[in-house]
Amino acid sequence: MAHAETHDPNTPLEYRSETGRLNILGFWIFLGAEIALFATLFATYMVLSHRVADGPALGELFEVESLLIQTFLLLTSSFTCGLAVHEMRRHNVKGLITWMAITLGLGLGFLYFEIQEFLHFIHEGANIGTSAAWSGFFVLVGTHGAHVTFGIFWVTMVLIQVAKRGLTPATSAKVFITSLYWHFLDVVWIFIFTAVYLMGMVTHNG
Amino acid sequence: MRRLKPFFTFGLLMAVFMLSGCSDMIVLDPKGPVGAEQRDLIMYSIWFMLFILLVVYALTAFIVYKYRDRKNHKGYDPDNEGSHLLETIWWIIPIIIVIALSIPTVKSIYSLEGPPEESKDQKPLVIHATSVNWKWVFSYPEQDIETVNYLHIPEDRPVLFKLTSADSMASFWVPQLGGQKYAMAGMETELYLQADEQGTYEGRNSNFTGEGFTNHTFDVMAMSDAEFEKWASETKADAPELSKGQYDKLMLPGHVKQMTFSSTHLDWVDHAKNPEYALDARERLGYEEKLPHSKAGKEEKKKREEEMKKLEESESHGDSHAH
Amino acid sequence: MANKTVANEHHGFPWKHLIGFVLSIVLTLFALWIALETDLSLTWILIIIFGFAFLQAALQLLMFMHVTENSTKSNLTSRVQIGNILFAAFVAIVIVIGSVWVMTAGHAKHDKDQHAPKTENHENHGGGSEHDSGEHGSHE
Amino acid sequence: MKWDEFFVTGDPMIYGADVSIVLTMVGILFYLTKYKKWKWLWDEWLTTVDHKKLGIMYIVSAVLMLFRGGVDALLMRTQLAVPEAKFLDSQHYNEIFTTHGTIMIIFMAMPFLIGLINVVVPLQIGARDVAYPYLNAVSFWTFFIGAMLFNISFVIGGSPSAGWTSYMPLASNELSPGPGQNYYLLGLQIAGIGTLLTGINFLVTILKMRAPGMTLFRMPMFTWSSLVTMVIIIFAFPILTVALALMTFDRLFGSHFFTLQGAGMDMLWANLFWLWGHPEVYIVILPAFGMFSEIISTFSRKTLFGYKAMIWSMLLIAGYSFLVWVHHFFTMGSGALVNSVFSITTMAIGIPTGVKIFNWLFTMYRGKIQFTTPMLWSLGFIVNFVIGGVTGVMLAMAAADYQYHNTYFLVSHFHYVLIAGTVFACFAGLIYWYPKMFGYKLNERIGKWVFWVFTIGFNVCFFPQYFLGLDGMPRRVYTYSEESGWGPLNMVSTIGGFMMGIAFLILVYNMYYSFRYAKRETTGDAWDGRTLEWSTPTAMPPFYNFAKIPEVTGLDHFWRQKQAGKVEKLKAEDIKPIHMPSNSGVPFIMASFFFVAGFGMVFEWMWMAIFGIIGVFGTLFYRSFEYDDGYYVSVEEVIETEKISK
Repeated sequence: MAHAETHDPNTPLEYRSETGRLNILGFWIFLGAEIALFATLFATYMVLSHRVADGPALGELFEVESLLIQTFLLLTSSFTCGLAVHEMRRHNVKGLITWMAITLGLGLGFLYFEIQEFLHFIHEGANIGTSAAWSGFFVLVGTHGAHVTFGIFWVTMVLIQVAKRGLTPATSAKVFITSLYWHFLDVVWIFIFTAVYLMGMVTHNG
Repeated sequence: MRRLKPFFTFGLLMAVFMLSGCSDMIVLDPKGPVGAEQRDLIMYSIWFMLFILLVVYALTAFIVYKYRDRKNHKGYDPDNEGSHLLETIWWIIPIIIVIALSIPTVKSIYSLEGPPEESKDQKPLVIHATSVNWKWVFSYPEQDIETVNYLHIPEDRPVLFKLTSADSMASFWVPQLGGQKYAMAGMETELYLQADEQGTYEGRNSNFTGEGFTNHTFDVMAMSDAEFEKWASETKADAPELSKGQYDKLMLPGHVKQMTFSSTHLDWVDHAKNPEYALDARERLGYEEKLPHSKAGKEEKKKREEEMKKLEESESHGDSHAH
Repeated sequence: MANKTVANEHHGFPWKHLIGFVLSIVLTLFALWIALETDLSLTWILIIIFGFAFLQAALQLLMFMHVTENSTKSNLTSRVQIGNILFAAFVAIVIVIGSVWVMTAGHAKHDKDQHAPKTENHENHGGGSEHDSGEHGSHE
Repeated sequence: MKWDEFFVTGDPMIYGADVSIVLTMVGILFYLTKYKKWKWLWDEWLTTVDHKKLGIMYIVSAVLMLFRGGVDALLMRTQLAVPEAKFLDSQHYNEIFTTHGTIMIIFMAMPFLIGLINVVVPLQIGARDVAYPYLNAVSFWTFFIGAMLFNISFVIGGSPSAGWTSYMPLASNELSPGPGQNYYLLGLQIAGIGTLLTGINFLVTILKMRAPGMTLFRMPMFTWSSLVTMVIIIFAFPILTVALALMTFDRLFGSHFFTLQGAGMDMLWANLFWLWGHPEVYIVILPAFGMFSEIISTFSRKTLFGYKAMIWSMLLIAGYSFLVWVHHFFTMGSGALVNSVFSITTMAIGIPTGVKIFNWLFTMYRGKIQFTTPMLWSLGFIVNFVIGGVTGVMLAMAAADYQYHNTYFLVSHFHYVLIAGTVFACFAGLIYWYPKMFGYKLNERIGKWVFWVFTIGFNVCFFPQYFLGLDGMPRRVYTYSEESGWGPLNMVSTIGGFMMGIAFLILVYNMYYSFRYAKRETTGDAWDGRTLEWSTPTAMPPFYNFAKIPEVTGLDHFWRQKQAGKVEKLKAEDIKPIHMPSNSGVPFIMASFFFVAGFGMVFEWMWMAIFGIIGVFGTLFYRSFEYDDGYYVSVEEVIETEKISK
């Protein structure tokens, strides 16, 4: 609920309305719930990761090259997303939209390589129904991918609103929240990178 | 307070009833060292609990009676917010109680993982207990015999049950011999039990497994060592051999009467290692679970029951060899 | 109201972001190198790479996500944000480590030798091969 | 799919239900049309974002679900009254205990408490609404739709029958085919979304919307308990979301998380289920603790004893609640170390709970105790809940638990905790805050009848079950033999069950009686209360709650003002325009799409599921583009509503 408020001119726009402040705090708490959600998926994956039945072992199919491409795309997109918010706080709409568009492009690139990788695994005889381990893999990594997909749609929607309405307390709060979401996906990916790919390759080779 | 009186009286009566009725309840009337250890732990904890109840009820009765709203009310102190001394007391006392309960609990947990103390030097009899909806298959690998829905054990000797399941998660429980443990497909859990008295004890699956769960039971007959050996060798000599075809039919959901065989299914399948066996067997027999309330489901159930009857007949006619 | 320092930072060059980005790249590559190119024991590798992962997560939270930022004069917001993330981390660790511990303790001995597939698994299936063969697409 | 698979057939009871459902629907439609109530229904209820109205809708749904779950319970008790009864067959019995458990926990206890939280908490903290009124409506409608989806299962497609815990592989496609189990998965999933949103909403509301001066350590205990509950919800519900999703994948998309095939692990389901399930127990008990704190303090006319200890013990319980889940499956053979650790953590959770009991007792000490019905329920809670508590400690002792597990001992224990704790609290809270919601009290004389019949019935029903458990009676059996010797105690138990049923009917009669005859409240302070919700001048607070946001100077602010004779009168010049959120039909429409999606998934009609999901996202995007900043209530309107002279 918006109240007439006076503000330090340095206060970022997204914090200037009561709604903006509440929504940002609420989203942080939502991210806490997301952490519990992904933790459960990680737990499932870790418990099941050696239960491959007659299918291939996980580490057997992982490839460093594709992994690195995906990781760099996502890490860079998190960086550019941060720059977008930086530009927003300088009230530079054009900078915001440019950096966000680059972020989206990198996100799409990430998705492309992830889908390629999934197709490769399926081609090699590993799909969601192959074994408990692969079920765990596809649902964990797939849930992250689905989050990225949703994020791309969401960021696009918000950018349209920014383009239409300019930077207002309402739109900037939305941009800020989507940026939190995007960075969070990067955090999740770091753990997927470590717990799924690195561990899978280490235990398979070792 | 007068209004609350019947309430407390009722509670007290219940407590008395609880104490006097103890020995009639089978969990508190164990016939072996495992059950006895658990009974002792239960009784130990019950005394603590009755003490706690007594303290809380006495305090409640006193306070509610004394400070009820009445004319010329005394001792009213609306701003009494707390007392560090009192609060410290009721933080510490529960902590002491928890410690007092934890020590014997942990001791028992560890001791129940192995054979009972008193018969540690004896070699335990190994029995594989396999649950399949809704029957129990018992394999004696040393004696090379197999029974369904009943088992014989020697008294005064520890029995090591290796539990597993062909389908639903079941729980193997013989209350008078001791506590239960889960039997799960693709897993093997171990449970030591021992009977110190001869007799027949009821055992059952206590974890819900669907439609036939209620009758998912078996009998345990404890007998002297000599009688047991005699039974085992006679069974080995006289009982029909278990065929794969028969065993597959056992994998269908349903009940059968008690059965006996002179060989075990462990020769070709261990469900702890192959959790898919039962489903494959059902598929081979062309059986598929249908919606229980649909016409197809009811027909399927009838078909299964007939199959079970045939299986029971085949065992008694001994035509299993023909397979 | 956010304090001045937070807002002022955003008028200059985004050093914070750049440092965060470079560090995250370095940490990633280093984790990869530790995992694939060194001869450390599995335990050490796991400790190091997970240490790096948590470090990187902290980087994202501090450098990119402004987790310590206050939207009002009281410190409540940033405390809630940080407390929320810390409690989430506690729950996450309980869920992951707890599940793995509970699901393997007491079951590890019979669990490993049947589902780690390949040779052992074929023994298991060997006995029932009469019925079993051809049921599963074998991979080798 | 054949017709006999779509509609449940063959059972006269089901046909009876079919007929009564159709008649009720026709009756409602007829009433709405004849009395031209459609617009009223839409404007006042379906599109409302007012926390008080949403709260009332939660409570009404919960009472309906209590009726449904209660009928299930009585059917079970009837079947078990005598040995070898033929009243229900096994399948039917299994469906009934499954729906009983699920409905009572997810669709009765939680919404009842969340309903009371909705009504009371914003008022207690001096706020005009919650932080996200729109989201609050989404929460309610997703809960409601989830509940409806689950409930239609018994006439369409068949009810789930794998127990409310739905252990795998029993709940898998191979052993429980068909829509029944899917209803469970989808109904809970959709309702769970609402619960998670409620968690976030109320956490932020309590943290950020408090009246000036109300620091965290000046908040009423019910608000505190709600805050802690919301924290548990936020971190526990995602676990359920994932567990349900994984089982849904197993059933619909051929994955192998918990299945017999593909090296799936059935134990993992139990692990994930209880990782959520144990915190869930505290989600339904902590608000109850909060309510009893308020009620005992109010009717002892005394400050709560050990306010800070009460808060710290709740925080401790919240942390602990994530560390004890394994006690639900001590018998799965995880080894001595695991069992020992979880035995001790579980017993330790009894310590803060015990502390709370003593603090309640000493709140009454040196008080002036009035035996109103809410207070009777609270005293009944202390006396009965302790029995549930101590048997809980007994169950925590893993070595002994091997004998209690899966028996009626356990059944009795959790009913002592959940009925004497949660249900007593729901009744106590409902009666206590009834005048806040409807402007009049429930009749006290009839209310006392309800209390005594229910409490005695409750003990008659469940106390014998401890002994049945120790006599080896497992839970979930649909019948038992004559020789088992369980007959007499089961008969006693059934009699107790029906007494509880009668008490419920008297309660409903009381609602009707009080609606007709109760004296209407003239002030907002029906019970001489202590906290801000009683400070509104009118019996039922206006939609904006407070014309002027109060300034709080301490704990029990309103009570202290009254004691000092300094209750502020609202003056016309203090009134400023009030900003309020606008109503919205989107939450209701979004929930309807959820229903379509859920129903499609249940029957595996993917076209329908996809249509529903697209609809859900459509409403999300629609909302994203909607810039509705609400509206202002004019000073004149406020003055009119508050009936103050200029």
